[in-house]
Amino acid sequence: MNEEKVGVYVCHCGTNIAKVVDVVDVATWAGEQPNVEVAREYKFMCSSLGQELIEQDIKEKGLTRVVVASCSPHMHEKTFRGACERAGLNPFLFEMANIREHDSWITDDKVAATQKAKSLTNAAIARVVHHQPLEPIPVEINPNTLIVGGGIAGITAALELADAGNHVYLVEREPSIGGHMAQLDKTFPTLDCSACILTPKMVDVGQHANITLLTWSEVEELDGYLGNFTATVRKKARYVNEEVCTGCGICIEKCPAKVLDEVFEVGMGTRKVIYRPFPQAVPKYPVIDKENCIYFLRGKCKACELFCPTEPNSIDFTQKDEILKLQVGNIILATGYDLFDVKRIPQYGYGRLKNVFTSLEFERMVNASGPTDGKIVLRDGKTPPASVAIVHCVGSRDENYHKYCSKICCMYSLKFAHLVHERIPDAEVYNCYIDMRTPGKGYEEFYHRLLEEGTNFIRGKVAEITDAPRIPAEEGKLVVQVEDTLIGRQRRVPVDMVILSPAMEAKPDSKEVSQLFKMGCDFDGFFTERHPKLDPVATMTEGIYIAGACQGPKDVPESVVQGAAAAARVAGLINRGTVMMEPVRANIDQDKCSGCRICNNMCPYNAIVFHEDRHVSEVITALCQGCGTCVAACPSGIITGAHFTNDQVFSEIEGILWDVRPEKVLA
Amino acid sequence: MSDKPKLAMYWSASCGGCEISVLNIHEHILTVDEVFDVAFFPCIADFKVHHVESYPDGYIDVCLWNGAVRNSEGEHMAHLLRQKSKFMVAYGSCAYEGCIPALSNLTSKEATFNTVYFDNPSIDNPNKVLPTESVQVTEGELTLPTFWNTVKSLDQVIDVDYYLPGCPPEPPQIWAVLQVIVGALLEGKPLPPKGSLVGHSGVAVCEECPLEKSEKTITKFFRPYEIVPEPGVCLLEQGIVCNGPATVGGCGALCPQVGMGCRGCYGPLPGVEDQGGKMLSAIASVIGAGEAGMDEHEIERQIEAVVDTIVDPAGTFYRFSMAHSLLERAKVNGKGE
Amino acid sequence: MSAKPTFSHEISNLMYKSHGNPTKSCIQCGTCAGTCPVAEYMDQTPRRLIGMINANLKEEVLASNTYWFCASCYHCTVRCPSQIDIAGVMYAVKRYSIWNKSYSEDLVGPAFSEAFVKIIARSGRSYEPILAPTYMFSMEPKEFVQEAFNATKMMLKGRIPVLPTRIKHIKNFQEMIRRIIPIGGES
Amino acid sequence: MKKYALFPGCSLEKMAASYYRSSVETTKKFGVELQELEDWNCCGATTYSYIDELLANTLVARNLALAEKEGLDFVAPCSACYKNAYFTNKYIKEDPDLWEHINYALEQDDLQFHGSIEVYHIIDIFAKEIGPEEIKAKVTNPLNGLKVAPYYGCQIVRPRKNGEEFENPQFFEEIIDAMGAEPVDFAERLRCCGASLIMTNRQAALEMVRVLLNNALNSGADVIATACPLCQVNLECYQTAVNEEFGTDFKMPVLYFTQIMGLALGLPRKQLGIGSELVSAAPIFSQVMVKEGK
Amino acid sequence: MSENFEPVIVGFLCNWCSYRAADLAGTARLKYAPNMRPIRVMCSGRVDPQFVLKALRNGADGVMIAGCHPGECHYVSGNIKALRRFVLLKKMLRQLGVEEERVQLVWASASEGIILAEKVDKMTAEVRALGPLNWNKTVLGGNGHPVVKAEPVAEEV
Repeated sequence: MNEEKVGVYVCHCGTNIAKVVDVVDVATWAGEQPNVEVAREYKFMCSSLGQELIEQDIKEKGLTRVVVASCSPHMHEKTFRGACERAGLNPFLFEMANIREHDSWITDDKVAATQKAKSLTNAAIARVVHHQPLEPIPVEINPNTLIVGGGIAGITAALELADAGNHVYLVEREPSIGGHMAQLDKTFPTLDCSACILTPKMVDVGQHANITLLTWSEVEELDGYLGNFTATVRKKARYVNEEVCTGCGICIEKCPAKVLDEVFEVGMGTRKVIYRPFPQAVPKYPVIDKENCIYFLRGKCKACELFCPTEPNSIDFTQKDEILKLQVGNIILATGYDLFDVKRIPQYGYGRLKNVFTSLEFERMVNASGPTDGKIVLRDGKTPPASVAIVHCVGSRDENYHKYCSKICCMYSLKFAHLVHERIPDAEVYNCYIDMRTPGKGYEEFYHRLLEEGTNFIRGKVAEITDAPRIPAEEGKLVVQVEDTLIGRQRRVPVDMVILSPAMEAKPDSKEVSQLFKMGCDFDGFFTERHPKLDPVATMTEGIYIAGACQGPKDVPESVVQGAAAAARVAGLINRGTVMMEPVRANIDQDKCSGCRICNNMCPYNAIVFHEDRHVSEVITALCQGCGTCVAACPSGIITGAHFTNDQVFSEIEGILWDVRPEKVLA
Repeated sequence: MSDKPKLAMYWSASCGGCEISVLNIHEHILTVDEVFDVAFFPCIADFKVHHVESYPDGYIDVCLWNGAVRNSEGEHMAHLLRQKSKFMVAYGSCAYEGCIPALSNLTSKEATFNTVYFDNPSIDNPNKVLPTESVQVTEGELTLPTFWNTVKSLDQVIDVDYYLPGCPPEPPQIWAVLQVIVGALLEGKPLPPKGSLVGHSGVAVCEECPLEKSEKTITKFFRPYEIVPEPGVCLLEQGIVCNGPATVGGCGALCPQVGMGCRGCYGPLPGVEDQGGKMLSAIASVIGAGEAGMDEHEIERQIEAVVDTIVDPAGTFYRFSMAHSLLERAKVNGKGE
Repeated sequence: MSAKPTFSHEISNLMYKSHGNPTKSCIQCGTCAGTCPVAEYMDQTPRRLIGMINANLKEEVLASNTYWFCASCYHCTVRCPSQIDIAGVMYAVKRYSIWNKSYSEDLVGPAFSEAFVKIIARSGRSYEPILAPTYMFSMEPKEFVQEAFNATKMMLKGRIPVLPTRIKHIKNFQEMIRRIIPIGGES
Repeated sequence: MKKYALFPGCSLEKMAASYYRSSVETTKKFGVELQELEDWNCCGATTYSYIDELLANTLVARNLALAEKEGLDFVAPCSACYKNAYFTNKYIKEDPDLWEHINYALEQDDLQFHGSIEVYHIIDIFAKEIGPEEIKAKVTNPLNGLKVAPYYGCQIVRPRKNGEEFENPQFFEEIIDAMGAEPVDFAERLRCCGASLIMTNRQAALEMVRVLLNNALNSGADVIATACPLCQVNLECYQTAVNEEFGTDFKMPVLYFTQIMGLALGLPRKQLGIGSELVSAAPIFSQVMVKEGK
Repeated sequence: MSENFEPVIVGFLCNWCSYRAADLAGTARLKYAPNMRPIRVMCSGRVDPQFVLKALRNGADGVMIAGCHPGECHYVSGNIKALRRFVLLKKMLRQLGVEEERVQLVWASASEGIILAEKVDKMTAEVRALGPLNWNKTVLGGNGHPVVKAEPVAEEV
């Protein structure tokens, strides 16, 4: 029989537990169980008096193990571990039985609840005697930070950290930072010029001594763990030497080849083959689009090289992709979002009906530096529409596409209505919405402003958009067919232009990115935060944070808040220098490993390495996150998962089944 | 008889291979003969039960028991020999953990009889005769032992001092164990603690297996006759179920070396409660189907497609350890009986 | 726990699971009514009818002509963002009203369907010349003339059958129907 | 020769006999045999579902069981029959309880359904089994210049079938294109014709027909191609009523796509049942050179 | 006895999703069957099939394994490994005569307290309908087998 002395403490939690569970009975009964030295019940175990009770018993009665039967360990495990530690007992020699959330709160049956409380308490007692003292693992934090994504969230995070004196690597896939915000004309509800507020921040990033800006680059691999990540970054060849280029733009002017700009201008305009996505781009160096470059295609041209005024010449057709290895302590992902492909809803006619636009196309159109110099015109490039319908919830709030609400569309659809009123005062504007969602400072007021401006609001989800007229008034028009649910009648609204407000959706490669960074991603492809309420920028993987729309639909202010929040979390870790990590880790007995290699591809963190020379596998403790998958897989039973060993769980099973298990006797 | 230590060996539900294995220790058998007097060993010497009954308690120094306990006769003999022996050794897989006979724990006694006496192409039993426990003949009553529903390992019937795994145990291991016993009996050297599993390597069979092993992802399993294994490569990686990783070594990895997956006869590694459960876990872990990010049902469907290629998982993973497994037997017709 | 089932429950219970979400998941967006080719002839739009079902307005729902005017084109069903089988709901309300004989008297739909069902039960196949008179009595004179004119022209083109066809073992067939419900078999 | 069980349904017996004939004749050209399902019964149309869903499914299941007994996949030319058969086949497989009930009833007619067959619409046979490439190869009389409005209607594409396009299908256009004719951009091609309302809500049905005819005319179509006897009758035989009601002057020929296909394949008009229309299809013959075979 | 039979179900709940779902069910005061006795593991991928067998052998009438939804595992794909093991285990348990309803794998995310509660209720009802398992008495027939075998001690010779 085990020599351990266990103290058991059953909590009333006021009446939360005691109302349903007979706590006195549970404590008395627990006192009779093997190894139990003392069993008590108390009103509030988590109170300072309750904790003192434990400390006192450890000191006076020489307890070697402690069990508290109270609430969820997610609530107070830390509290009671602290009490044990203060009394000189290793905190891992403690176990908690959850008789509140899992018991007293889920049933009114007092008998069953008391029985279950005994089971859970007994399981903890049976388990705790097998516990071993464990020490937290100290990890040093590399003060450099990697930020992936140069939209407004990434820019904010980078500036926050860099201003606080920390070095940041900002990696952006496109040739310039700025993200979607750089494409917008105005921001709601204040109607600030998007470029005017964003550009200074982009410039700050470009010039900051603490920021290494890596645009036209992508993270390809990630190794390591909190405090010590190694990121492999591919810096794609720009064919422009950044060391000498002054960004004068003569090469762009002289380049003879033009292509449709599918990225920044969303197909609404063209760009040169050597290009900057937009005039305020940061960095200012252009990039050669190799796929369309006449020189790369046919072996001659080199107009850009010919006209480049720098000495030596900035154009370098021989440039190769560079592979960089970055050593960082923390990572912030701010990879942003994409727009829903509206062609997936054929009844809205996008692609077939030429005057159906997407929101981003309209943004570019109304932008003064956009393809139409800010004029709102039909696809012919000249006719201003006399009537415009704006369709909300395209792909949002729809189980056939995305079930969630994209949150920003109501507001930007209102902004569009305003811009149409502003630029074409006589135009009729229809906003077709399911519900008007305008929570936010100044947002509802903006809605009222639009009501006053005379926008026609139709409450109803648009059923279809057609060019087939039924009556003469519809001829030559786009007809928006919708039920006006406020009057309960189907309406056919003839208009010249339709703007679709598509859902915000996760980047198409978000699943791969989440695997690359070894963290979670939800069904819709948005990255999963550690806790939706209380820990919205951390992820389940320590040292990796998320900010902005890669976590879910968000507008600019929210993205900024998240960028700053993630930066604050990282700065906190950098300040501490060293963090202690939970010692719940796996370990392979090197003498007993047969080298069968079953466990080798179990680990999502690549924490298991195989030593070819000794034919054994080993767990790299710092990489291990303690899930125990390898422990369950090991056919030889020689991988132990600290704090969740087979012994401990087997004892817990026996303990939890105390009332139904067969007698432990030999025949 | 001389005052040499007394050796006994008895068989219960087993194939007889264990007896042969004792004789298969080559010239060392002469040492055995030199050291021991045989007190009971039906396979090699003509002793009767009444001889054993006549011995005083503890007269036999070492009794090697092979075979699972399947019927009342086995149980009776186990108790008798326990009483007469100082050390009771569960010799071989049947005695240790049930072995092949215990596979009938997956079904009922009735079903077993049905297969053995009626439903088998090689059986000619037109009168549907079944063994009965008692039959009257002119000479008097003849009896047969009671046939149990469940096959048990030796330690489920009597107290066992040592376990020697293997089907059968391999000569070097037998000899090593005998040496320890002889050393203890003749020179007073210390014995391993009671209840020890002796005669094995302590590490899984893979340690002794020379085949090249790499990371495993299996998308289809083959039965041995369905595939010619590629030489030199881990059989499990080729989709041949090999229990090596979950089986304690000591055998020298004989089977995998000739292209036959380890059947698991040495039983689980010390500290593992259930060899089948562990092997199942390992095999399932490396199934190459179902990736995160796919539809939940699609994942399940893909995994099921691979699992479907594993024929008879219980029989495969518990080929030797059924009686000693956590569940010991199957529930048949709503119960065990 | 034996609370009286709400009307939306009763309707959902009349539909197979595979028919999509229950009416309770409706977000009242109006896609169904915006889509419906018959919406303007209905006294309630399909969206309103679902709202009324959810509001437990059983009498008003049954008195409506909406569900009888549904053309079963399923366009609402495939577009519904809550994946409610709206056409299926219309069927379910029809069944509810027929079983409870609680439809509006001036509707042609119920009479037509009952006549149709009886013919099938009698011969196993449909036969327009018998079917037609059973509902044509309710038509306006102009429509009646149009219909008769059409029928005559089709007859001349050989497109109207002279004799009804029927299936071989009609007794078995009727027994089969009777195993499901007594309707139809008896008449 | 690939063989299918053809389920004519009540309307193909007489009212749409030309659809029956043209289906059999055109598929034959591609080595596909349509064998009429022995002893079939009415599928219950939409009306049976008004009375009892289980009964409606049982009626359909009887036909499926008959086809299964012959070992043939099931083909329905009528969209309503097809929808009933397709979804009954699907629901039964998804719902073991329903399956059991149905087999209990079928037992009475010495039948059981095992769920081993597929259900096709006749247009699936052309669109998916034969395919536009093969059609193109067999066309001897390409209908150059003929503008055809492909009318899908409701129940070929709806309700939703897994993985199939229901808002923007193209297979009908592809078939018409394969015949050498020109599919017109027919915006209302998926809109309901109102056939099931013609007896019960005439006003609505006639308006629905008007919308369709109007759109077909505006899109420049010479003829509407249908794949359903109810759509055909509704769009064609009620044109006079529509004209009377709305003061319009529609004379839009409405043919089964199999009839048009037959012309492209060079089959004689008579073999395709052309001539029994109430709105003459003659204008289209003057437009296309029709080389008729024997 | 079987009239008032209340099944005992051992639940293995992953720390991040289903344990939190159970916490949430409690916090929301949802009332559901108290028959499931939870054991916390870090990940459903930690559930060794031996745990399931051990629980059945030790008197449980059923075992529920609960984890995060596929694709949402805190440890990326531990739950997929759990699913792989579960599928094979289910097949083997069928051979051992253990009814399918007695061992179930369910997914419940941290926010799905209601779903977890529903699944516990459903499983409890299903196992209640099956009746007690009581492996030692019913299956082993009270043959007096020891639960704890004289566990062989490792000894290399």
